[in-house]
Amino acid sequence: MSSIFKRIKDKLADYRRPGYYKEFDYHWAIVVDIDRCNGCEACVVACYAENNIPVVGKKGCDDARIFNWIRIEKYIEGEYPDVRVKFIPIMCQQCDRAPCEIGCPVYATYHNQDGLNVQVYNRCVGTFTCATYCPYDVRRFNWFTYKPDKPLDEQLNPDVTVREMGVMEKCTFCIQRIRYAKDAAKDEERRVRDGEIKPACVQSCPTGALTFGDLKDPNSEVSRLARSRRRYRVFEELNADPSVIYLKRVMGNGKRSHD
Amino acid sequence: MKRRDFIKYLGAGGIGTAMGIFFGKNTKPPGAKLIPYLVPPEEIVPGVGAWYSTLCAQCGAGCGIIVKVMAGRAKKIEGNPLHPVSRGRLCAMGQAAPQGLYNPDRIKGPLKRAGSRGSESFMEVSWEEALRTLAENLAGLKVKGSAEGLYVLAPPLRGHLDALIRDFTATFGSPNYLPYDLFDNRNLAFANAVSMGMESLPHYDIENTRYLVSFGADFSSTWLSPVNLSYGYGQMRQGSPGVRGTLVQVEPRMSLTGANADEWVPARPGTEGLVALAMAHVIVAEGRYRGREARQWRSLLEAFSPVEVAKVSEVEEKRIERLAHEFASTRPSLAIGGDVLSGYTDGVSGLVAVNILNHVAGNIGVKGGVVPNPVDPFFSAPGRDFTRSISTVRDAAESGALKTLLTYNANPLFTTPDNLRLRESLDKVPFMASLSSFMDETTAMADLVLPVHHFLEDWADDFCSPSVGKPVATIMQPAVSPKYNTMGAGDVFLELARRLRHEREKALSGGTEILGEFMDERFSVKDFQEHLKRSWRELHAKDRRLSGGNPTFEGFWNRLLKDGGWWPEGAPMEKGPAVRVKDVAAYMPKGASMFEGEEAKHPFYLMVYPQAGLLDGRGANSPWLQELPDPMTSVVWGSWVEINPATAMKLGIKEGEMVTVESPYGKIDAPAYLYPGIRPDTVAVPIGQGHRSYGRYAKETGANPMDILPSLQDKGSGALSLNSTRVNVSRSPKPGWMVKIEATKKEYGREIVQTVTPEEFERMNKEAT
Amino acid sequence: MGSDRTIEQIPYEDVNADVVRTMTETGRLYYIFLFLSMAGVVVLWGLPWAYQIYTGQGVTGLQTPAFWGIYLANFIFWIGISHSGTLLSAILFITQTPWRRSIYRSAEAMTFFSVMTASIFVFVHMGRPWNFYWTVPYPNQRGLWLNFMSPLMFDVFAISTYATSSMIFLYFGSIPDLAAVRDRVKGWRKEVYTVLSLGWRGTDAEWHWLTKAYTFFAVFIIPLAVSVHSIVSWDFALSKVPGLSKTIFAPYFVVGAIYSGSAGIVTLMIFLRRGLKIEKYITKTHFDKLGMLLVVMSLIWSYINVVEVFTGWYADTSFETESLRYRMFTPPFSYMYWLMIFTNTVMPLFLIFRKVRRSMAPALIISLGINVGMWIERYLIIATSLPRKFHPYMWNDYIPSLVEISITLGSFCFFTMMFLMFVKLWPSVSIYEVKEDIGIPFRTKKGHH
Amino acid sequence: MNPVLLGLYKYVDDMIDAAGRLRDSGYEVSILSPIPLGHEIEEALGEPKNHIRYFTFAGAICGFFFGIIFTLGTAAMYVLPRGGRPIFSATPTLLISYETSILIGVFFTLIGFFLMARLPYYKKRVYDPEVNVDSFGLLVDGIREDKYGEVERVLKEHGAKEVKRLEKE
Repeated sequence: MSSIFKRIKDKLADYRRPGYYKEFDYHWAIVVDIDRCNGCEACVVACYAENNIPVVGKKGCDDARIFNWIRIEKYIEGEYPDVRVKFIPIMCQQCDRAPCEIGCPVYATYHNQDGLNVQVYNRCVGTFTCATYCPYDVRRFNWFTYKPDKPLDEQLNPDVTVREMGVMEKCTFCIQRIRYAKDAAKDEERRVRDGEIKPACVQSCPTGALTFGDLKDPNSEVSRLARSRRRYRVFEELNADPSVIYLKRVMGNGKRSHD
Repeated sequence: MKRRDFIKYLGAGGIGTAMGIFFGKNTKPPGAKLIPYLVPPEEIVPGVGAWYSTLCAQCGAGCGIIVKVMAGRAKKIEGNPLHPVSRGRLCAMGQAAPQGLYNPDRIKGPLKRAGSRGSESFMEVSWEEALRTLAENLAGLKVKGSAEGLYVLAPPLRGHLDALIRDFTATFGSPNYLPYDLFDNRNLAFANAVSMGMESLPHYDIENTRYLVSFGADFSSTWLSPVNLSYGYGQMRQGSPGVRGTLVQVEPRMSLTGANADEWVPARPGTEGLVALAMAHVIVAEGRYRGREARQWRSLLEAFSPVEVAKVSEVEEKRIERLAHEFASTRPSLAIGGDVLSGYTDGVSGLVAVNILNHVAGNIGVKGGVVPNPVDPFFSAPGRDFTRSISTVRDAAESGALKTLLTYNANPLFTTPDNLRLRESLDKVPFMASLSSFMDETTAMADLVLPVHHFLEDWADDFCSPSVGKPVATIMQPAVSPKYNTMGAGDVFLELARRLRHEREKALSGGTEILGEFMDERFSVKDFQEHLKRSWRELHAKDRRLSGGNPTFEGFWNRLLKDGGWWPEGAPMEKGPAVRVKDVAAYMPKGASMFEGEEAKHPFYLMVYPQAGLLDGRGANSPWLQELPDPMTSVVWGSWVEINPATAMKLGIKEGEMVTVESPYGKIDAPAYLYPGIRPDTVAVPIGQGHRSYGRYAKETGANPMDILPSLQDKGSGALSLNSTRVNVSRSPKPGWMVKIEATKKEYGREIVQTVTPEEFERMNKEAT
Repeated sequence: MGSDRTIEQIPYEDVNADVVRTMTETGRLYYIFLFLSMAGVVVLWGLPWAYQIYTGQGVTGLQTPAFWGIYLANFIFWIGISHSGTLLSAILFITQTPWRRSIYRSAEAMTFFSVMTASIFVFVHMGRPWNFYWTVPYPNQRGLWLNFMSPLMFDVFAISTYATSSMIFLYFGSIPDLAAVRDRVKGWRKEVYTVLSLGWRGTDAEWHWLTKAYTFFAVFIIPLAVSVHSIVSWDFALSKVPGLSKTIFAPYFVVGAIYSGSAGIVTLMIFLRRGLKIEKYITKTHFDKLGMLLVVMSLIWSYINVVEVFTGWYADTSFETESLRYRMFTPPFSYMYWLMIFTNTVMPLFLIFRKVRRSMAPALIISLGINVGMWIERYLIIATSLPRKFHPYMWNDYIPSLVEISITLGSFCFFTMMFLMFVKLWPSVSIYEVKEDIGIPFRTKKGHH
Repeated sequence: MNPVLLGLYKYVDDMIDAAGRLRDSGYEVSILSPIPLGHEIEEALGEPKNHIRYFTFAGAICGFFFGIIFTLGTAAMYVLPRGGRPIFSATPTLLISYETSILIGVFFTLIGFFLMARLPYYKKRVYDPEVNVDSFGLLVDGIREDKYGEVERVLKEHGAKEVKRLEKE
């Protein structure tokens, strides 16, 4: 009898724990060293290729419906000649207290055991709530069914779904690659090694600004970088607990040219 | 090569050939998946990609790549992690290569002109007919004794395909094999040749430098080898803990590299070389130069004191001095020059000036400086022929010396200034054949279109230039079987050779012997793949570095295809050549570069530059690259004119409004983009858009600044001077719209991109250690 | 209590006759309006919506940061309008306010129809409306329940409860009148009203249970209505978006809802009394009282509006400042904003004058103005917040497309159509409560208490 | 069955007086009126019980618990963590049960009304359309054969404008 009570008590404790998971299986994270990023946008094209991202054309871009799951934001400060330009790659931040996840009425987005914010295309009914709640503006909506001109569809990646009209989508940290690596690791009865998985953007980055890995492993490259004193997270004050960690750009205050 | 991350190569042997496949370390054991390369691997396990290593031919950098192939289709391109140039990374353009392969506007079979020339009306013909037509035309030339009337125009190729075409042309009896590419760094090669005697481009060791001054070289987007240099840039910034290299960019228009610089020095257009010399002047005058000829250098640089240079360049004297001090005292330091600088009318002088600066600061031949690439007996790019250029073709066409023009993947009609009048000249050419995958402007003029394989379907190799301080040879092998009725470029030349030989036999039977060539066994192989293998067999036999590790050729060949190429593990640093006063004296600038047009009528300097992703316009038919926001302006699907906001306000131009850019040679219309990173007396237009042909995505998108450029060429190098005219800017009544992705340029204090000052960074490092 | 009486002495007989007349006698003008509104529903709503479903949400003006647009503004607007009837009816019932009696029936109908209109907008707004049933909580083969943490789920529950309750409230209060109609009509109507009136006879027991149950309904409806609009405001307030995430939104929305609802009643009553020729029952005294209500609501609404602006301004963060600047000083939104202030804060002040309250033309202008203003308010909340979210790089201006505007107009046609059908099928003035207002006939002049 | 007598009155106080008198005489009296006369009848005939509140209360309680069980139960059946919040979250649970308690409370109240008022009832009953216009009807049942005259007289005495003898079905 007491065992039943204990079970109920344990279950209740589980269900009352914020975020539910005692700990994540892995805690995937990307560390972006903005001081390395030179804004070349190789990551953007890599993402297009890996994730079957549709092209929306000039009109679509004008309507602000471009599908870049990862974008390089550029901000210019100052006037000529003291111009300072800053770049920052913004992809889904895979927040551990994700505002988008609470918004969805049909569980189309939820948190998985790897600390990833997962989007289930099949469940999505298109209420736009997740995209509205997202402070990072990384969610993209299939306004139409976008089809590439034939035969450009032959390069579509079979590991990734092609989304239909009315569905919300976003960066997945290339979950298909994570999946492959985790399966392989499981076959060999080991954990995924550091550096074994590289999402398309991380893989392509010529300057090595992006690093992907498991934050749970204190010896991983991301954990090492995340301990940097330059560490910060975008809009930390919103308390969304993003998994993308940025390292501050080293930059003069723009007065240097005056001396 | 200790890339133990997640991949390794698996060997695979076939009947007569072999191929590389690229698997995840954790999939099934080696040997389970042998895939003969010619058979589309439709039988292989569905859903599991095979990775083939090959060469990226999107630009001339020569990155080694791996291609993920699933069910016989190329899915994804990544950098080859073993390759010393790409180091496993790849730029936007390289990754967009499958968009060329599967482009809906690819030419699907040989075409013969049906309408008038340039009308783009063609009829489909068989390969047999197409090749016969071309062979007969060539035979006709030969018979008439005007074999030198054959001109072959191709991008600067560097491997055995280059050798084959060169041999073919020479054997045919024509000296006119012209490599042409708009951004082929002719000036840089020439300047290095005259000032340092370098035959090949050196490796600029950004990775190890601690103070980099770039005079206009935009290595982040297009200059030389963007992937390799960007890797170096990343390493320079944060590669080793606590050490962060500084980047100073001297250019009138802030390029992507300039945007990343710690300091942007907006010198007046055409005076960057003077700034470099002024820095050299300071170094020499202060006795920091420890090399030979100190006195001579001092007198040579006498005229370029910071005081004088500050007057023309509008860079403060103190600033030049400070930069010179920092440059000389930070070790190692490096100066590079290119793009804008080499585009001036005296671009060679500017680049020589950069070499002088490197020389006096002692940066040549040191780690973190200019690392010379060894001239390898086997694996070096051929030396450049500076005597002939695109104007040679124009002149030959005008004079009627050009009888038959063969172009291979070259599009001079788009990438030369309209003012060169190439179009009119080519109209006079009796016969034009184009080997190209796309109906570009030049191909549209051709009488015969021979569609060649996309590089993902073809065989070739490449000897990388600039290399990375050691020879790098990369193999291009087919990742997928040809999608359309196309032929490999090498195969076309071999087939032509066979047919010409056949023509000869016919001629022999007729009693006349005029076609005695092409009997060489080089031309008698089955196809280009065989040719390539044969050539490598010869190399393997000659070069002990190759045969050392793999005594049998087959083993070596397999290894070659697996790894995607051959390069030695390491190479000793070449001794740096010295810059001699007598060599450079002739190239000292007389002042700021000249610009066409009068200041009163054309008040603005025009800077043109390759748009990231489109390069010289070749990327314009890729939807991905068209939709890739330009890094600096975020404009997509079109071109734009960069104007300083203050200037725009004076002219009453708002962002997005159409403006007319008028030079003495013509005018174009494009929307204005207000860009604080450009001098108020300068406007800039990117090259790459404004195609008249080239498929649905490229056509009628944007404007081509080539339409308004003068056809000036450097006398020494033969390179086109792109930044050579002044323009006037006015509001245009023409309709047009600009689409940019950014909503605003400002951050509104939201601290999205947070920064630390270098001082804080120093402090952080000290605290950390 | 005679001063409370809003209706002059009318014989009981006439009340029955007048109300049944409004249902049975129909002029040509009515059919013209009915046809126009039906045509409007098909052309302005049905066809564009079909086009939108077939082509995709891309035919709207929605884009990347502005994922919510005019559809949600309409949704909130109609939910707000719905607060007129039921809430007013219930509050005034509990407080025993006599002038409620002749207007509450049509006000409740207005509630029901505007909730209907609003809920259709939920489906119009959806990206995949053919999967709408995925948002309904029932055991299913997809093996999924719903995320009750989502404010949208709160909405589903609140609005369906509200729609159900207000429908029951409306029907329940009409049972005696349906019986009265049953007794006076012939043909198919007889049969329909016989079924609808449930066999009502008006015995003392029936009346007893009716009034008791009615009181409970009224007690339930008041907190329900408050919760409905609070919950709708939480759709916004639970996000983190500057301009949407505001703690004041719940009271602001409730007040705004009552305000717009009351104005809606005024507009509707003006048309109703003219259209059905029932000036005897809906008198100037009604407008007098409603006018006073409007002044009070206007003052409360304006106060909250000022508080909202002030707190944002006081916060002095880039986010709040930009969202206020965009709303108040950037055309075209600034025009709309200041128009809203004019119609909702300045114009209702004229209702302080008794003369204005009691004349129809000014009342109509002011009430329409308030409704326009309230619609603008809802529109501005959405259209000026989302396009100015956190990342300046992603900012974009939202401009509704023709499809969206057409569907918006279509929703008004739909509401009009439903209401026109209602007045012919339902006693739009409560017979028995009007009689109560006229007074119970006593031989000895005891009168009311 | 015996027929019943229906007296139609113009004035409420007349009818109430008659009703009081006949009830005191032991007749079954009920009133048919076009408007609710709760207050007046209470004064004359005493206050009837209010049973509906039990229904309402029961409904609200049921609804509340239904809401809690529904929200928490479905969350426990399909454990999908979201937003760093616990699976059992207090705020939405209370909110949903708030709504369900109102919803089910309303339903129970309606059912209570139907049960108590014995509606709907579609068979024919003693009724006169007049009582839904401007007459107040007094329905007297349980009259012995010989007492009809007396009852009719009493009704008339109190001012009934008309007395009808109606058959019960």
